[in-house]
Amino acid sequence: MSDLLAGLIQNPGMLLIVAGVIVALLPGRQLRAIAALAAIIGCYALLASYGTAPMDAPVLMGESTLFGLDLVSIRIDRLSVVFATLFFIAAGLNAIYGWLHASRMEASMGLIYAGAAIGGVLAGDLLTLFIFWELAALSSVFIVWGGGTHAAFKAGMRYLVIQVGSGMALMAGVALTVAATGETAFTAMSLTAEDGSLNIAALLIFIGFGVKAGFPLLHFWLPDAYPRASAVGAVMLSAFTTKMAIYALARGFPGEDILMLIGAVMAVAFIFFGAAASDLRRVLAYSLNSQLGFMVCGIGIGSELAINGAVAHAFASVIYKGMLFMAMGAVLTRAGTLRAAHLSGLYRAMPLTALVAFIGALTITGVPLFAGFVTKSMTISAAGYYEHMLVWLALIAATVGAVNNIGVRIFHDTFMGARSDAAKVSGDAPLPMLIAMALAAAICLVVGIQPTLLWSMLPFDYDYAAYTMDHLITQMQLILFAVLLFALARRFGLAARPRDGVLLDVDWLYRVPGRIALAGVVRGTAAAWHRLWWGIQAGVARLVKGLYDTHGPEGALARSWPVGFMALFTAVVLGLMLIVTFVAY
Amino acid sequence: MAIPGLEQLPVLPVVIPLVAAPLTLLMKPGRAPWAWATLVSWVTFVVTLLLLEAVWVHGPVEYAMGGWGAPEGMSAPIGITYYVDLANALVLTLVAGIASVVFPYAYYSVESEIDHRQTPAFYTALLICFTGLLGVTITGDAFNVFVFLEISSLSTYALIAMGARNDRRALTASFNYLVMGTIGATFYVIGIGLLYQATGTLNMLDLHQQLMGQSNRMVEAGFAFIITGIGLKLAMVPLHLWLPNAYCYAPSAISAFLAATATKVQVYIILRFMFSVFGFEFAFLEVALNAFIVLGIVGMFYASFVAVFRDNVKQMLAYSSIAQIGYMLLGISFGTVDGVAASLIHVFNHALIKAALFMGVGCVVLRLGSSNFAAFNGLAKRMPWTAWGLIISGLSLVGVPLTVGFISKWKLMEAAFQTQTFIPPLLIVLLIGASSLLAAIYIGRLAYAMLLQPVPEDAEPVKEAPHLMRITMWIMVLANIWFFFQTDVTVGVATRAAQALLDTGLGYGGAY
Amino acid sequence: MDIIEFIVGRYNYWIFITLMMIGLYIVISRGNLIKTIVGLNLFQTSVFIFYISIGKIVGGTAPILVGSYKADDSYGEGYGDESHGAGEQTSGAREGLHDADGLDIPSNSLSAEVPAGGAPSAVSGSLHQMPDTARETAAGMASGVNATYDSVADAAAQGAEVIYTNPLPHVLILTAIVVGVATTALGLALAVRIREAYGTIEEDELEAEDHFAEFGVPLHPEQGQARGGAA
Amino acid sequence: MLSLLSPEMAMYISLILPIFGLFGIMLADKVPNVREGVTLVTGAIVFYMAIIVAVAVSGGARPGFEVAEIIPGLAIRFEVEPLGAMFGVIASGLWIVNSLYSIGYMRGTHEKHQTRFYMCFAIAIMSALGIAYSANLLTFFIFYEVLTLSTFPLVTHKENEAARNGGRIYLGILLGTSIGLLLPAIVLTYVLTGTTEFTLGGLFAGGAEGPILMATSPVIFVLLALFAFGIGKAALMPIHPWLPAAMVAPTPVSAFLHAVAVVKAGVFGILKVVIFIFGVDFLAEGWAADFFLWLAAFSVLAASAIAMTQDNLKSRLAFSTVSQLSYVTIGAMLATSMGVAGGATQIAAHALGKMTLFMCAGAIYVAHHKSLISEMRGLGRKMPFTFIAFIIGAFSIIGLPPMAGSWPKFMLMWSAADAGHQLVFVVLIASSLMNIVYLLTPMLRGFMDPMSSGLKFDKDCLAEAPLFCLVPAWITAIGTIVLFFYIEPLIAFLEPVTGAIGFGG
Repeated sequence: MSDLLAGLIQNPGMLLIVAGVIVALLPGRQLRAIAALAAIIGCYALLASYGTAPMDAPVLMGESTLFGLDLVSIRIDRLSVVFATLFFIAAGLNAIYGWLHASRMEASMGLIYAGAAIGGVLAGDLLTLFIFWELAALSSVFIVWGGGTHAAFKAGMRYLVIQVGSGMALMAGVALTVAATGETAFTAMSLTAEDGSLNIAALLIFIGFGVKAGFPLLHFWLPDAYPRASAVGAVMLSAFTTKMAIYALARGFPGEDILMLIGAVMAVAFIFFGAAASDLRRVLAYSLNSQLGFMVCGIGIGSELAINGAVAHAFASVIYKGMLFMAMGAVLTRAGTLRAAHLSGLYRAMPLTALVAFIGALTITGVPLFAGFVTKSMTISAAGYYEHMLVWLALIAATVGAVNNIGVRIFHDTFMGARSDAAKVSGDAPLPMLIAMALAAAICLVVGIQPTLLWSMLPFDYDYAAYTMDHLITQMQLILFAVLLFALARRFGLAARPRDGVLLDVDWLYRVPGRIALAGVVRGTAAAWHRLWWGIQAGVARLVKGLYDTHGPEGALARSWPVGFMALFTAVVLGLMLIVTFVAY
Repeated sequence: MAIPGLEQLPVLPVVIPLVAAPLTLLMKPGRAPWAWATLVSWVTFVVTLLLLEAVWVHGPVEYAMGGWGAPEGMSAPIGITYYVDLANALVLTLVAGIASVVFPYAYYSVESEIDHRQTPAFYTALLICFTGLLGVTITGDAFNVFVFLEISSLSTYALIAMGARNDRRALTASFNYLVMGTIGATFYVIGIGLLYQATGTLNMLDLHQQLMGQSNRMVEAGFAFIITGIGLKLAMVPLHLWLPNAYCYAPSAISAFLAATATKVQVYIILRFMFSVFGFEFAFLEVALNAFIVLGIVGMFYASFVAVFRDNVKQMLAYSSIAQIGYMLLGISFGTVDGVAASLIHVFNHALIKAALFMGVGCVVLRLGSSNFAAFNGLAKRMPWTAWGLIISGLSLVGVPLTVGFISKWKLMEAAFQTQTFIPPLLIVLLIGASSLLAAIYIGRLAYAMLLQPVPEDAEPVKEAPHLMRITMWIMVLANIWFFFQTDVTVGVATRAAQALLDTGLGYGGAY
Repeated sequence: MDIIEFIVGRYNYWIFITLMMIGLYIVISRGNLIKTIVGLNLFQTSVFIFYISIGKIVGGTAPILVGSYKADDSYGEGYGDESHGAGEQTSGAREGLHDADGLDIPSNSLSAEVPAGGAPSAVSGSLHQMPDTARETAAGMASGVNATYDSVADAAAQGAEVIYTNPLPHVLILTAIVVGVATTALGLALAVRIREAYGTIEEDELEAEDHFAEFGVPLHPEQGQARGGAA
Repeated sequence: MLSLLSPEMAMYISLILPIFGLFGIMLADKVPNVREGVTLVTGAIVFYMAIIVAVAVSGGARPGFEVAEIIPGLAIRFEVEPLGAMFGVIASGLWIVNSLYSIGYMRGTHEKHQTRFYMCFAIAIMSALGIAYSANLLTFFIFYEVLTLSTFPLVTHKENEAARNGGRIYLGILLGTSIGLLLPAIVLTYVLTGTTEFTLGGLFAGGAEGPILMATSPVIFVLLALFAFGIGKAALMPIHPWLPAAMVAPTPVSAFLHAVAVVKAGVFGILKVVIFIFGVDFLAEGWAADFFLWLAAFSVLAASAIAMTQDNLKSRLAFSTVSQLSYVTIGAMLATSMGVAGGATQIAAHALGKMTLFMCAGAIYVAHHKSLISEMRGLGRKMPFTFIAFIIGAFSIIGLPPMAGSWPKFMLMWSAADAGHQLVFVVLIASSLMNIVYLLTPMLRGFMDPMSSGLKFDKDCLAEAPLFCLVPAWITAIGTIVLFFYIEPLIAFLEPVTGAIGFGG
């Protein structure tokens, strides 16, 4: 076994990938689900056996050498372990959720995807990270394609292009780093070099991370692809890619100031897109993107509290966002559509799902006793404590936005009110889905009620009390005010439900002008070449024709001449020779 | 020279076939003249080999005809001298060698192409032609060159005309060749006359001594006449018009023999005159060399283009010969040891190549009665030995490695790179490459027809060519490969020969 | 220099060139094979004349030794100095030629007077101006008698008194005449065979027939049997 | 067993055995099973010999022998170094795979002249090995030409007008560049240095005596130009048209020759010339390589762009090959040890990946006689194994882990960073993204889109290609994954010539 493989295979994520390949070969959905769950539990057991380690004293395992570089397949410290654990939980929930509905490809690729994400967060060096980074892209695109529609296919292509682009940027950055330093260890780096100039290597890596983290302008793949996956697929997608990027940012760029700005923009801007989206999973996707802004902000602030907050929020986000995607998946499974305009009053048919959605809404809006409250307040506190007023404001605004997007749009508009035609469905979500949603909801509640359980897993020991009066009042004021605001707005028709249609985002840039430009360049190049090539061929043909006319059997230069002509010619040549000799002499 | 018993060696290559020729005429038609001619060619070949060896070991050999050498104290010999250095020893060996393979080859081809009763005459003419070619090469006397030139030419006209039984165009071709050849020879004689008038000598080495540092209009005019005359015999573009038809309609064996030897001997004469007789001090030499660059390149391309479009393989090969002469001229035109050596090497190698090719075509003509491309379709299935022989020697013509053609091309390119001319060396090399490519096209056409075209459906089954023809042809084909590996004979001898020629041309070493 | 003398003095060249041109013109312009051969013959003949004329000296005699040896110091020494002397002499003579204006062809004035004074005049410009005539004569005689060098020198010295015509060009041209005859014979024979094979000896007709045989179409359909591109 | 044969003997055998195989194939003309058996046995033995040689080379040996010295300094000589050993193993190993595939393809499509086909293949493999093992430019040139000539009948195999045209372009460009440019380059090398031997560290770099020419001399540029364009098989734009033209050949020919043997011989030649004739460090000193670096970069992008517009799957793959080959040229022209190592790795990785793609394209043709992408919509559902193998191969070409194609990209990027040509990053990234578009789209349409109108299936079951077509494709597809994990041994194997073991190497 090669050194590289021997190193990688110790990574639980890698084992999960292998399990994913095996699962692909198994017959029957149930069997695949059981095998997947078993693999997840087994791999988690392996991870658990590695224990954990403090941030400043990581445990390194699975070492190998490649190109003279030291590769570390596993780094165990609290940051990586918490993300890995989170991903295992998500993978487990996904396996349960998709028990009956995951296709062969989704079951297998979901496992590989989870494995890649777990492998990625455990990776101790940039090259290993790159491998898992790309694997995550590779496996997740199949999940997008699992949507099975032409739209899913095209979105998947776009998704893959941008994801691979992210991986390539990472690779380029790694290559530059390696060439400059000979080091591949994945540690904190800075966008500014020591002499104050821009660190190109770090910038490339930063962009690579940023794509997956959904930085503004680099985010378009997210709301593009997620809504087009299948019910099961979207849940899978929501968990890993972006959180993996959050992990990478937390590891690589903690306290990078620009992240605060980026995070703030993300947190706020995507609220509006979410509000305008008509597909409910699209709403969720934008909301997810907005929530990522919280985490990015936290990482940008860079204090121990802020990092903890970002990680904790990532944890909560995976669970509740997954839960909301599950709920929407259930609706999709039953109702066959997620067009906001067509759905309302679903609670009658799907009460349990409605409950889950409600819990999700409570969590994301940060209602006390739910996970969102404790995790969000950490980041907001960190921002406040350090007087990042702008960030603080943005985060507050994002919370308000979440009230509208999730509380109003996802929960209220979909489940409450008059029952639409599309909402006349046969029953509540299937049992495995319900179980998965219930488990997620339970986690949200447990974390919300007993946050110290999560605290103990966070990277830094920081004594943070979520349930202070200050936090409670601030948060409740915010939520109630926001609900009131939206209620009034709705009453006066200021916030109408979005109609069906394409929501134009940055993706417009590449969908329309970009596509036209690219197609122009491609077609232009190809046409130029073809014209040149035909030109060459035609030129050669003409040349041959011309040569044939002169040199062919009947050509003047090749036919047989009468002897008189030959003699004349000889005489002329002689004359020329004589003239030349006489002149030259 | 101090080889006991071999004092008469230089004269033997001329005397043996010359004496043998009339005897041939007395023989009964059939095998006897052929066997006799073959025997003579073999003996001559052995003699030339000995001569080559002697020259290689002992340096240039001089032989005064009838003992009329240079009187003591005088530089010039009185009578005709045979002067053999490495350059002409190489050509001599080549001519005799080719003859010793082509003569045996000729039997079946001649039987089928020539009236049975005429065979003694045919072999007589062949031997006379052989004599003439050897004589031209060996003699050190400028006028004697003319005599031998005409001996070989006259017999050649006759030999070509004998192809008339197959195709009456042989007659017109021969007639045209006769007129042109005579004009060429006459030009040459005029040139010699002018030189004689200017120097009072006909001995080439002595001419060189007399001409050293001298240039006047008489000499210049002589030079012009000689170069034009030899150029005509050489088929130097644009004086090549007679050659294609002559080679095409001649009997196959004659095509093979002439293509491999006649023009090669002329190249030697040009070399001899330019470097050994006129020399570098001759003011016009450089102009001529520059002209040769242009003529060589033009010939390389022009004739190759024509060859590409020819539908008759013999004509194609004839034009190819003209193109190949371009290479030789190019080598000469560099005026360097490497260049002249490359030229001599190509003289040798191209003789092997063209002999093999024409012999192969001869086999096809014997069996299929035509040398048109159509006859070659699917030949690899019908006559595999012939076809593969043609392909290998064709590749050699292109200059594919593992064949002698590659050595020629290599040395020529090497020489070009080392030469400063008014055309940049790289350009010359690229042009050589490009013209090789044209050779690749016409040979490729032939190979494609033989290998990949289907046999015509209405074609009658044919046998392979007789063993004798196949074996002799394959001797040539294998020589094409052998001399790739064994370059001592070509590169070694040619380089030394070129060195000697140029030393003479520069006015030191060499001569006496 | 008087232009008339220039022209008249080289009349042998003019004859030679004119004949040559006539011959060549016939070859070029006549399509009839026999006429071509006639032209070729003329062409060759002109060369014979050229050769013979360069060897001829007015008043010169056949190179048979006459008279007896007269010691002439300068001349004898000249030859006694072996090739060196000969070389000097030749080069000197050549310079003389070179200085001659006009065509730069050494004047080969057949009409020149034979000056008195023997040896030196043999190399002077006004006499027959083959620079090495004497030497060649000597050589030729030496070969003729197969003599030792001394006797050659003697003979040369003796011969210097008598004006000899250089025999070598004549000898050479005898050979050339033989060649010419052979060529003519062969050419005529070929013409006969061509006539047998084609039924004509007109070149344009031959060409047209060959063309038709090769390409299956007439050479000049619009002109019938007109002559091809030679004109 | 390994010790029974000396590596020299193994070289002899691997160079001569294909000739015997050729006669064996000829004799077994009428018995297809025996004929193909001979091919496979020959292939297996040759492969085994190549491995013996490679093992010896990895042990530090440089087995070699001289056939003849033509002119002083000019010999036909063989000597194996790691790069050549690698190429030898790839070529001979994939020949077996391809022979298996050919059986499926040629019988599946009822091609004519199958004996000639196998015979020409045997010569081609021999010349590929000759190229791999050559010790000097002359020997390289000889086998290069033999390879060109022996593949011509394969290209024109179908013997129709299109095949003849393609063959004409193929032969014209390859022979034209090799005789017209490569030979002068070799001669010039000989004139300058008096030899053509591949010398570690570079012939022009000159070893201890110092360089023969200044590294900045324009002669170096001219020479490099002659080599870069003269080795036409490397398909550097604008001399690439032979490669798409060669696609008229039956697919096994395209798969093996135009994804492995022929084109790899070209880029292998470029690498050899850069490493052994110029010398990596020597080339890095001058400016000559930069032009070709950017030309190769242009080739990468332009060929990708053209590939995007091709509807014929094989010609799309051909342009993709043009693009991918230029990676090797980029690696060579970056003139760093990591660059040449990256180029060498690309040879191996691309060979496996592209061969998979071609074999899948051929499998589709065998099964359904479809060669246009627009006719393959929905076909993936009928032949998922073929399409999945294709996708794996495509992932390798794109450069995604865990397929081998990702490492060369990384190494090239590393090398570009070393050489300070950061713009190469952009090229490589853009190339990857374009690869995604033009390689994956057709295959995914095979799964996603409704069935093309031209496809009719009576029964709702799989309609896969014959096993002989499918298994080889999967062998190479899995090969790409295996190579991903075994890249380190390959790098270490190549280290003696590339000098790249990674950082500080």
